[in-house]
Amino acid sequence: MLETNKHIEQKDFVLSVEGLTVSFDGFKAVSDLSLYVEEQEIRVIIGPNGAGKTTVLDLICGRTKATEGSIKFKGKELTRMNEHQIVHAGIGRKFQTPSIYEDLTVFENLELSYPRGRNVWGALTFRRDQQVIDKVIEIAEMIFLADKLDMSADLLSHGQKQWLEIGMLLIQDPELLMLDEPVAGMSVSERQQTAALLQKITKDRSVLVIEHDMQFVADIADRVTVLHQGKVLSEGSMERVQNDPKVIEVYLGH
Amino acid sequence: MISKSRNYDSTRGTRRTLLRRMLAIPAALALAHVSLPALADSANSTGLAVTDSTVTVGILHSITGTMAISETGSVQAEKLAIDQINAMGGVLGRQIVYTQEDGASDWPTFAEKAKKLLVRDKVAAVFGCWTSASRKAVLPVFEQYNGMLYYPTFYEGLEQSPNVIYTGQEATQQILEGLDWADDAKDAKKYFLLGSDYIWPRTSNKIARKHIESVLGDKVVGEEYYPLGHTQFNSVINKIKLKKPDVVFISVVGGSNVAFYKQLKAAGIDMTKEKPLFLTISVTEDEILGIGGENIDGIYASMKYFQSLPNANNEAFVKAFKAKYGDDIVIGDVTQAAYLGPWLWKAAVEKAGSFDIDKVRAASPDIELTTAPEGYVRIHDNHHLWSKTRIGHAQLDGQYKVVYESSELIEPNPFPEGY
Amino acid sequence: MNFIAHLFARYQLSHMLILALLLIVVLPLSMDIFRLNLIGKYLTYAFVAIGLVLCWGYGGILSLGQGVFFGLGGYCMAMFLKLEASSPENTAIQTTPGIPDFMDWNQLTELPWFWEPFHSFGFTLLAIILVPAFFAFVVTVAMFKRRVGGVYFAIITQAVAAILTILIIGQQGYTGGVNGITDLRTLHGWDIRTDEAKYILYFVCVALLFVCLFIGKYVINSKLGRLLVAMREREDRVRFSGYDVSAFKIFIFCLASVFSAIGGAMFTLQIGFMSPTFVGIVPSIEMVIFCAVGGRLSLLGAVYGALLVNAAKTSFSESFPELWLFAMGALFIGVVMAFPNGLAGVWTTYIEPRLPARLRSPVPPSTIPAVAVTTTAETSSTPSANPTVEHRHAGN
Amino acid sequence: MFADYTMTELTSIFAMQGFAGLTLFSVFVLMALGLAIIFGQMGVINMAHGEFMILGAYTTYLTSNVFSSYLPESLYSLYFFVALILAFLAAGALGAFIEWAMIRHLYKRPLDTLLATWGLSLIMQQLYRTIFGPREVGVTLPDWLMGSIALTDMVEIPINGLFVMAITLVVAVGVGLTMQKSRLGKQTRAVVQNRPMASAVGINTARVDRLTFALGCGIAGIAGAAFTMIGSTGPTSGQLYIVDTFLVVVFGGASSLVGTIASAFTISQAQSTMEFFLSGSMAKVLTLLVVVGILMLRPQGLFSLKIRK
Repeated sequence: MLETNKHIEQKDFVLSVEGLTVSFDGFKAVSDLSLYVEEQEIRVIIGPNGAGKTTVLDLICGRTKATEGSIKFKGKELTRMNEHQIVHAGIGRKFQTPSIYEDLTVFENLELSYPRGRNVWGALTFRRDQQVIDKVIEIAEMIFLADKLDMSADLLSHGQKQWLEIGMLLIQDPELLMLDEPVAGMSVSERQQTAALLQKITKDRSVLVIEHDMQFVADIADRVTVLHQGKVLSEGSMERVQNDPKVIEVYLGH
Repeated sequence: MISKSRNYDSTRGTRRTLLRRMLAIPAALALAHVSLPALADSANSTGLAVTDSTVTVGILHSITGTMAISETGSVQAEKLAIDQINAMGGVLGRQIVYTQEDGASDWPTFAEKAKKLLVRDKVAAVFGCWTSASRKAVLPVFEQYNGMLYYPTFYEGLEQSPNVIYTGQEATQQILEGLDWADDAKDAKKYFLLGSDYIWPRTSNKIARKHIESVLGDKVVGEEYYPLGHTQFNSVINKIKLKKPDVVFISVVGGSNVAFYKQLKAAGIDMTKEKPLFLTISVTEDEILGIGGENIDGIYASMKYFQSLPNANNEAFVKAFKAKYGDDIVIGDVTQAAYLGPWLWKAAVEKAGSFDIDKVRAASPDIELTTAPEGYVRIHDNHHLWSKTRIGHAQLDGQYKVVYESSELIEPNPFPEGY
Repeated sequence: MNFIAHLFARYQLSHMLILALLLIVVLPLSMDIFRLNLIGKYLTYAFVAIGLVLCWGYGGILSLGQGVFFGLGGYCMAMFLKLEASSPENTAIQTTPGIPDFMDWNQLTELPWFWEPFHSFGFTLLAIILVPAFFAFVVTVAMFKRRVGGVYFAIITQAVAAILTILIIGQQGYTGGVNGITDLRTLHGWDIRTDEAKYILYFVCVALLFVCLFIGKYVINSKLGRLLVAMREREDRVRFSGYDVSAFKIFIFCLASVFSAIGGAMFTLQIGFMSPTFVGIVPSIEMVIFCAVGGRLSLLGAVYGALLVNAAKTSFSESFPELWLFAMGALFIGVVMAFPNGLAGVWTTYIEPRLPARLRSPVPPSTIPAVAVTTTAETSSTPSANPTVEHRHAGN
Repeated sequence: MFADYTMTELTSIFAMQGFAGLTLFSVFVLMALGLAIIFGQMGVINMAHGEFMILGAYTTYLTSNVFSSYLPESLYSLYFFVALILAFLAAGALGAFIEWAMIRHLYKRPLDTLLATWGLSLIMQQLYRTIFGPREVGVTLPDWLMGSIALTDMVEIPINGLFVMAITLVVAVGVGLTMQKSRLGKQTRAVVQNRPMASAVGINTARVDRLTFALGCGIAGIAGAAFTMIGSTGPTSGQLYIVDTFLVVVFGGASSLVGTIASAFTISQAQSTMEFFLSGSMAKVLTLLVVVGILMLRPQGLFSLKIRK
């Protein structure tokens, strides 16, 4: 099935990863991996610990440099770009543990992520005008933090910090959103709210999610990719993947 | 000996400072200048820190920081001289009181403290500085506020200020005699020049090279400089072995000395064999204390003073110094020169009959000191001292034995023609 | 009125006014020119300390080589003044009249090419800004692009300081060597050694200091300031918000080095010489301590820090020179361990909350921007006015 | 520059120069090992490292005085070995105390340890000055350390150089074994890699920190004792070493002891070769420039594993 996909016009894919390999002192964390994400698709990557899931995200967003292979985003080669250039191209990345600015307020966190004045001169002359304020409030409402705008970010609960980070990505309006375990450490109600949030925000963008929570995966995924030892083990709908004997072997075999 | 232009320079300096004083001091004081100098109230009305019973002077050396190693001896000598003068009844009937400031081995601090001594404490004279850099830093201060500095260190010359009396030797006095001696007595033909990397060694070696090549007709086979504080000299020792000079002429200073001589000895060079002969212009008895007599035994030094100088003045001086600071203390060239400072000042003040800076300056040339530990010195018109140069031979006990002494007093020549 | 209130809050104008009152009125009236000149000298270090607040306190970039930039600025100014002092008439006695005396001693017979442009005062002023900025750029661009930071950066700046010191001392024919460039006299014929000149230079120094303070405040208040705070704790996040982190670091470091250079140039003017002792490691680290004592997050604190430490140094070393190093060492250790935010931290956490309300700074420390969103969209606070922010940083 | 010399002379000079490079190498290794442990393993920057070295040097000086004043002359030739051990103990003990009083409060703020230890170095310098006086002290060496072994007419190998090398070898092997095999070494590495986990499996991390710091300082003490053979001993002598030492450690790739040794070898050979062909000052500048340049391009140093971040 992968083979046939490859010959379909590549323009349909927002992201196409081909032959991606990275090795750390001989250990291949990701090996000859290929992955294609369509527009407005929610793709979930699952796999046992050490399968290379986070490394794949790191490679796409430029945090780790690939040893071999190519990553094309809307036809642009990402492997030679810096992190901020990749962000400018339209990719947003959320980390596994909430990565927010704890010394700043929720408002400032969102404001800093607002995609304007991103070079030195722009940052010096940036003004907090009505447009910025409106956008911040809009996003804050979306991530359930409208009443906490003036709170220092380190006072938020763990789940709220996860939301804030998602909000910081949303305000950039990326075409591809990459989320690393967005519901880890959340309560049940927070988890449901997050699922609803994800459904809402994926209307006009593609999303790449790493997640362990199978219920959550089933709730949101269009398609699922299973990684094992740096390689794609299986790919397809949740149902198909769940019934793949290779997957069962890996997850339950030992 | 001094060329016309130098004379012009020194008078111009005096006129400039005089002019400044005229502006700065009320006319009443100018009148006081003509009254009888020995009168107490005239001495007290110079605007300096002089009372009926005391006169205040400044001592300005580093007692902290890297230079404290070198400057401690000078401070001790100056205090000893002041004590002795006070015991003899002081200067113009006044006891000398000193204000001591720490230059902290930092040139801007020297400038700041010099200014403080002159402007706020209004001291009648300052005994101080050690490195050329600190002297250069304070020089504009002394010229601007018309103070008098007695500077003890042997130095590179190229300077002559109306506000400084240089009690150490300038480069030509120290160097030329030593090289002549090496050429004459030791029949040296090939020289290797080695120094720390700053102005004094570079200027000294410049003069030395000129003298070796043009006057003696000998050859310089190498010239090397290492950063101040450098501690690894094996490479240069190898170069010396390769070039086989007859004389290694050394102006390495500070902690580097210790490393250099220890490594020299360890490299199997026996300095007592004089192949090559080591001639230093920077290692006094003070430095040997840190190097260790056994590591430097056999080298020669060209200076004006050694602790072992056999004369009555010096024996009394060494005795007094040890009585004050303990039997283990050693006295080097600069320490002795620092000791001369207060005495030369006292003589000038008494000749002028006033503490007034301009009068002291005017009285300074031709002041002579027959009681100097080094024998006899006289102040030249150019504010440097006429002095003899001696060659000392380092002994195991850390003392130098004087093996040669220039027959005449050597005229100071801070701006040597042709060098 | 609102606008003025806004300015007051945004630039902590009341605190600035107190400092201005102190520097422009109180000190000149209460001190003679000797002491005031000393204060002027301390203030030149304050320029460096302000720069360090920006790049170390806010940017998290600790430089142990700020003396390099202080020296570069100072040397640029000194070269101009030295050339003026070395006119052919003044140096007629030299072998080659018209070149600085130390060049003549080192047998140079013509002015080196890089000295030539320093005949022009305009060029000199430009050089004071551009030379350090360019040098800072060259030093940092490779390192920040490769994400060298923290300790490594500190050690490398230290090595740079060592290299430059050895070079200046070694190339004495071109630089004046260990003595530095001394005996500077006039600026365009105006004698800088007179008391009147010292007064004027002092006020110029104070004025420039306030210019730098306002620039610093502006930067901190701008989004760039918040980005620096953000970078200090979550560099990756900033990068993944689409910012080129290295560009910001390079900018703030260059700005800090330019401030240092201005300080250096003012030092040369007020003290009358420049020497390699400022370029070395020891003074560079001392300047860090001025900043740390004042408070690494407070621009004004840095000024007070530089003033207080140096005043203490001067008075201590006049009475107990031996004790001074003990006191200085204890100060380092004490400030770092007990008061990581220095005097400014002590002020905002202990003193200010106990003051009557009207004496406090116009923006209460607890005010944070969202108030601005809901009430007047104009007001804002600075990170340094927020004690919780500072306090937390102390634990990081 | 070689035209005037015979082959024999040149060969012997190159042999000697090689030996000079090796001596410098030993000196660098001795300076850097203690720092590499403290900085590489603990992330603490000890700016007072030079002062700990000088403590070792002063300990040697005192030991030499005690031996010459109170003990029979026959024992004097052995004093240096006693001094080495005492220097290690003195510097190590002070190090343990400093860790307890100061460093342990600052583990989370590496840049602040730098400032605090700088303050410490000022205090130690002034203490030395108050106790031993501002002048350098001369440390008398036993006679057997002073001479040289003449291999040929020209080639003479300094005994103290050999002795420094021997000490370096012993210390380096000792440190290597300690870090690889001993309980402390294993615990240290465990703590470096994962502090909470190490603590969870029952390692007393506070004790490990203290011992590691003390070990680093103790090695500095040995280095200081060894340097009395080739350098000066004064209150400010320690400062001379600090920049070189840090560069050696950083150039080697801070966390690797092998890297430190390799980097000491590279820098010392480069410097000693350049010293022979250029003037001393320029050789120093060039060496530093090259090291800084390489560090700018390869910030992780010579030896470091490429790891997942």
